[in-house]
Amino acid sequence: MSVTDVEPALLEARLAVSRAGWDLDVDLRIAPGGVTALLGPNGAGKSTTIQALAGLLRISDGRVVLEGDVLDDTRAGVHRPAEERRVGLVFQDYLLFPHMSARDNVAFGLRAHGMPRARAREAADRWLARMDLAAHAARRPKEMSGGQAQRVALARALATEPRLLLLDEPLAALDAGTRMSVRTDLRTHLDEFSGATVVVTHDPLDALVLADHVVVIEGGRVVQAGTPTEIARQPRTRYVASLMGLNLLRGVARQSGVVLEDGTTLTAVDDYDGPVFVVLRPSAIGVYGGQPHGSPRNSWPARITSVEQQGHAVRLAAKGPPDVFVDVTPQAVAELGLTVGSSVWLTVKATDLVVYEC
Amino acid sequence: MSVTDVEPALLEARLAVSRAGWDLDVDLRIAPGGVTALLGPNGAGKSTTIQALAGLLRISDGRVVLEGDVLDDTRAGVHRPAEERRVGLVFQDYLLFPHMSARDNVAFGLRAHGMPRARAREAADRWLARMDLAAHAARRPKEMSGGQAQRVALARALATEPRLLLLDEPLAALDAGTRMSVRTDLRTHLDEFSGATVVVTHDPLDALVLADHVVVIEGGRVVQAGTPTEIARQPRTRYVASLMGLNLLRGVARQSGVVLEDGTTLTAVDDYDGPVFVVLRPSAIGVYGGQPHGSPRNSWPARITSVEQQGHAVRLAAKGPPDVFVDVTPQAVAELGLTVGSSVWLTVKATDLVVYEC
Amino acid sequence: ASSTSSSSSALQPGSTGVLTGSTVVFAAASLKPTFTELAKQFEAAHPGVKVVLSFGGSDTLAAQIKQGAPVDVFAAANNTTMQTVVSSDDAKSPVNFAKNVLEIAVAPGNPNGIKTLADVAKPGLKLALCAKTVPCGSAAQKAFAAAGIDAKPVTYEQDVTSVLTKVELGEADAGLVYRTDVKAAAGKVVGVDFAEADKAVNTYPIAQVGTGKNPNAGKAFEAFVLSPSGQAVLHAAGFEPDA
Amino acid sequence: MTLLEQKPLPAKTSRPPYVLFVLAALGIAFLVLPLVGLLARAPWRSAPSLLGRADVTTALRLSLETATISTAFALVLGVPIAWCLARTRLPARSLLRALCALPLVLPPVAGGIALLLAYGRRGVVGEWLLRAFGVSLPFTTAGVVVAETFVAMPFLIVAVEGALRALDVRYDAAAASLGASRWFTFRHVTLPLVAPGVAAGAVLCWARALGEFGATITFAGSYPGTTQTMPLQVYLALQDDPQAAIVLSLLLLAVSIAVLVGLRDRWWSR
Amino acid sequence: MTLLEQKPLPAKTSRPPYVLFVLAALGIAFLVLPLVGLLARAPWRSAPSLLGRADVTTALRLSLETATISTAFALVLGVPIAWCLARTRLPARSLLRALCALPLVLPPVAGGIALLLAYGRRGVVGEWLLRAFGVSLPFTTAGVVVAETFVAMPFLIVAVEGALRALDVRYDAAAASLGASRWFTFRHVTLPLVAPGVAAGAVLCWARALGEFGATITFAGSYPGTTQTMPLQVYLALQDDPQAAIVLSLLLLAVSIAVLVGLRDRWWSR
Ligand SMILES: Nc1ncnc2c1ncn2[C@@H]1O[C@H](COP(=O)(O)OP(=O)(O)OP(=O)(O)O)[C@@H](O)[C@H]1O
Ligand SMILES: Nc1ncnc2c1ncn2[C@@H]1O[C@H](COP(=O)(O)OP(=O)(O)OP(=O)(O)O)[C@@H](O)[C@H]1O
Ligand SMILES: [Mg+2]
Ligand SMILES: [Mg+2]
Repeated sequence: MSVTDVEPALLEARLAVSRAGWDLDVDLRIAPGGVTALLGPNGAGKSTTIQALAGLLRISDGRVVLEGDVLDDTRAGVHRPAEERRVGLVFQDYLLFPHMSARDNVAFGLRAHGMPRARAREAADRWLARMDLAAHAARRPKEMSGGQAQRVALARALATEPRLLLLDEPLAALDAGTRMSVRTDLRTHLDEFSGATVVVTHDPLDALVLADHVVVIEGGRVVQAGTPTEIARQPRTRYVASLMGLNLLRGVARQSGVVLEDGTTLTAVDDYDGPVFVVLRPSAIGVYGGQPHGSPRNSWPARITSVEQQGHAVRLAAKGPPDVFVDVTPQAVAELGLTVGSSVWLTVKATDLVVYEC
Repeated sequence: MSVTDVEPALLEARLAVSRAGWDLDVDLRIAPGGVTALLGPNGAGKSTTIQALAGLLRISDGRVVLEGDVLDDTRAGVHRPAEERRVGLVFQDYLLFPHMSARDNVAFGLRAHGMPRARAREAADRWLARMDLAAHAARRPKEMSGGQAQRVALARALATEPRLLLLDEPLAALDAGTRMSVRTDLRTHLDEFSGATVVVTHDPLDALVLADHVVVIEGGRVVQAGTPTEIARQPRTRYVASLMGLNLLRGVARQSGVVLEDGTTLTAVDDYDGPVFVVLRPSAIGVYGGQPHGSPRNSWPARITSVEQQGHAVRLAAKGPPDVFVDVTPQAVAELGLTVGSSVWLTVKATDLVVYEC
Repeated sequence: ASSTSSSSSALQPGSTGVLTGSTVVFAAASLKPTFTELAKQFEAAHPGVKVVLSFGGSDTLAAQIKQGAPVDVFAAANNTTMQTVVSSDDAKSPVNFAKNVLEIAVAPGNPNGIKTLADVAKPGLKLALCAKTVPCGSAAQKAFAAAGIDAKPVTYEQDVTSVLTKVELGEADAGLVYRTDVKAAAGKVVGVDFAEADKAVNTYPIAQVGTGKNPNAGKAFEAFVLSPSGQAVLHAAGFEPDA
Repeated sequence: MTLLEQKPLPAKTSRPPYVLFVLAALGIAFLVLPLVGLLARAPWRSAPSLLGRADVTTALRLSLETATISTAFALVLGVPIAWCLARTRLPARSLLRALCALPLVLPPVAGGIALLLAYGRRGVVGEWLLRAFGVSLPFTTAGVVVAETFVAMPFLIVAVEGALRALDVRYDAAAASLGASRWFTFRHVTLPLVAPGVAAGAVLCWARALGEFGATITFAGSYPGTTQTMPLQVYLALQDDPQAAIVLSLLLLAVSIAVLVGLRDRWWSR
Repeated sequence: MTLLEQKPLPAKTSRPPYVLFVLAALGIAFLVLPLVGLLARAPWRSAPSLLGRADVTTALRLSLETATISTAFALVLGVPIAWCLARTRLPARSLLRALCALPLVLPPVAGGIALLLAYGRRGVVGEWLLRAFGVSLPFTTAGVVVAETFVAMPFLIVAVEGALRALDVRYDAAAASLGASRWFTFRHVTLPLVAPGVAAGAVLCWARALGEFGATITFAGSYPGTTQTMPLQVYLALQDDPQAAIVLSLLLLAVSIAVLVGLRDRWWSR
């Protein structure tokens, strides 16, 4: 865990939830004012984690402590209801109250805390203005577009000044322009009130930009946690690697090189012994029509299984072993006549392999 | 429009919808087998367009012709109901039938067309398997994660073999891995049945990768349409430019250079006369602590208004005039001590300006 | 009383010989105990016949007859109702077969010491009466008029059973009901006779109805009601013969 | 490829769901014909004089007042019951639910007797009411309200519970995450969202209370001005003047049509 | 910054909504006490012999059968009516809706008379039925079903319309985009989604039909075995043996509790 122990944690949680054929068991530690991104494939348990933290789902085992308050402790039988937690939540499907205008949706939390209607509405209007929604304050959720609804949901959660703010894919429906300003606003706001935020996102860019701590969940377990840079540089699962656009291979480092799980051997410059991860940048892999005779120490035959245009590059999926993604220029595709089914040779320089311990 | 007139259009539509304080008026022309991306800021009218095409919203004026069938024609009083159009739709919030399992959701359309239950279920199971959801076939929507639900919605729409498939942000809730495979599947599938797809997406990458034609809508109007490359190279609105990560400025080309709307002048190498757009890549802009004396022909003082880490680069927002975004390395930030409020000089080479007619 | 002779030909039991099938008898709800017994005896005497009894408010039954309900015999709780059926040509020549006399029903032990009709008009006493539009109500009005008493009831009930229920459950301290009702209540209320009761006698007419499918059996049943054994059953329940 | 294995799906030509329209038309005819029958047979000549009679207007006013007050009581007590049944894990919940529906099944006269046993002078609660406050419900207008509430409240409970069950509970979760107490959430989220269901229940309840006869006459008796509501007057009129009864019924119907048409479109349309 | 202008919001300490619990408890007590009263007064000694009587079991069977058949009819006719009221733009919709609710308001005896005027031997439809098919409804078991359906169907209609209005219409849109006709959508999407509302309506309807008295006795008469349902028997028992009437009422209640508890948890829990 990257949050050092000297820093007092705002939130310390161990959550276990069990469901038919599936269970969740995660540890989280979040520093005050920090933004933690929760990354993971669909069905990994991100929304479940967030709902358990908000108190909307009773954990079957574990303990949640926020700012010293024990919110959940299954041993001691403690379960503080959601409304006492001051934990804000933006739902994946917004859940705006359909019978209220945008303004009243945002004012709801303030009024629930006893603020008079007029003042709550004024505050709501300010929030809506910040979200660029001043013109839509009187609209019902049904009369708003998806992105507008999501911004209202965000404003609604922020308005109550939660100690911990949980956002389930808050930026998914926002357009590029709004996304950036909402994101910046979010940071500004969080910096101010010293709370903390947990953001579920599928966009690795969002995670890297927004978060100062990333927790990766797969199959209900934390598989990796650390700063964005750590995660980006040294992914520990295939999912994380693919998220970062990298190839991740696993093997055992020997003197001769790294013996991969599929039996092939790659030569690397790093000096390790024992189980390791090997990361290959797709753009560092060369493609040749026949067996190459150049400097790269590693080369192997492969078959192209998919060709996809990505921005200005073309991404190939190649079946080895080892199987890798390769980024090439459109010119290379044209010159080599690459299509699905083409047989090629792949090469990579030993210096381009990143190797680190499992 | 980039769809040439020799190619017969699958869909030709002019749609007008008017609402209190807002109206939509767009022309669309979609080639068979093509994928059109509908891009636009929140509230631009993308969902409205798509719903009108699906027949779920009655247009107030216009005409929709699909494969020669007149689906809507307000002059002639024609309005074919949604169920007769064979136009598939994936809703922004999925709208899975909550009382049915994933399998029955997918089988629904087939059964509605008269396929016997058992065969429809088998077909549904194949679709779910392709979406990597075989294990969730018996689950109710409530018991699925957001991403799983979205994939079921996608399978449900695809299963009915629509002539035209409309997808409202179909990839937003999908994780990176699934996204790629669903995207590839989608293309494969569409290539097969010669239908066409309209995808609403906020992710410019999705649009560039998936689509062979992009239509940009702002404020209920088509502001630009063309191939992804055209859109990426020559954005015609600030929104499109920011989507592509570019700076877009507007001005009038004179002999002396381009006189921008804010009054400043930039020197360019292209020879134009009259109103033009100027595109500046954020990474092509240099940042200096004081007034520079080098080769770049254009330089101006500016103040930094935001600093944001983006992957391995840092994006600065700079207030000029002209106002631009600048990408620099973290080293540069450290060396120049760049923070919000810093005064700097910006430079750009005349050869790095892309100028084209308005 | 004057027209009993018209049906005297059917009076001899057994003379009709081959009575079969079922016959439908509509009777006022207050006749339920007696007519159930009468039907049992009649069926015993005529093994081939089944008497189908349908009880209800006299007016409800009359409305049904006017709508063509298949009925052989109608026994009503008052002449007015019977008259509506006769005037619509659904029934012929009604005969009075019994009369009923009002009593004051009070709780067992008569806690309020009610002796005369005047006692029920005492202030503070909760008196329940039938509504003026139903027979027991109009009878009560006649009795009060005869006694020159201005009664102040707390309620005008829709039928005599409701009055009885109120007294039984102690909601009302007294109520004007028929002697037969007091008898049927079997000790849960007691009856107090009063002098003016003679002025408010209610007669029960019976008649053949044209809509029925078994007029012969119907005729025989009517005759049985009017026969001495029939009258004995009625008398045992508290009815008096319509002399 | 999955799709190549199957024949292309046929294009649908959809028609409006005639079955539904036909059945609905049949149903409406079934309900409306008897009312037409009443209208056809009504003695229109004598109607005006009848409607001007003081006892008729008194009974009508009494009916409207008691039905409205009963509906108010039923709302205050019944909506919380429905909420508890739909949203809490009470023990023996389904038994409780069935108990609440029982007044529906009880023949109204039996219901009146049951009320007397509980709230009459000698009833468990009634005796205590009398001793403690000198209040006796039978033969009073309050008694009419009690009888009508007893008979009509279950309609409200069942309708509101149905509406609550159809509502997404996650709205409650959203409100809780914003710090709203359950009571605040109930007032500001749950109740407004089930408003159509509550309105439906209130209409049912009001209508049932307005037509209530058996329990009212048994529990509260029938005295002009205090407890004699329209249905009692209709019943009594049937005894001696069936034509008048028809007119009175039609009057009751006309008034309630006016109220229902007036209220419901305002309440229901959102 | 917006937030610095306002004091930090106070932390909430939320309690369960006692108001709701207290009101619900009061309401349940109000409804249940009369039943307790009935139970306390019932002559338990004589009950077994009464319940074994052939006429009692016959009446009970008849009641259950007719109530169930009536509910089935009400479902077949009433659900389409509710759908039309909630989902189409019929002209004069709110008038139609009020008309459908009228049998609720009509005092049951007046309802019976209205039924006679329409479906009786001399009624508009009844005369035609008789001439064309030789069918006469009054005084038959079919007549009981007609009377019960007439009185009880409005409950179903109102409950189902409420449920339909609370349902997101966009599910219909989703079904249409998948090529489903409105009829297919109705059967496979709309109906299952409003199932709780339909169940609530059916329960109300069944219970109301089971307790129906006034319209039945007026329209169908009271013949043992054919038209004498339990409520009629309770009414008649009141004439000579009030204790028996209480036992019969309780029997009716017990049977319906059994049915409601048995059915509803299966229907409702999803
Ligand atoms: N039912 C409605 N009534 C009134 N206005 C509406 C309604 N639905 C949408 N609008 C408005 O119409 C405009 C277009 O909405 P639409 O949903 O088409 O936007 P969109 O392009 O899909 O946006 P997003 O990307 O946020 O989903 C918006 O300004 C929205 O507020
Ligand atoms: N109510 C439920 N009952 C049973 N299983 C459920 C329920 N809700 C979710 N699940 C399952 O639990 C797992 C975790 O779901 P969760 O919603 O936490 O995933 P997620 O990480 O948020 O995914 P996504 O990115 O797709 O939203 C999934 O496999 C899902 O199918
Ligand atoms: Mg999720
Ligand atoms: Mg949209």
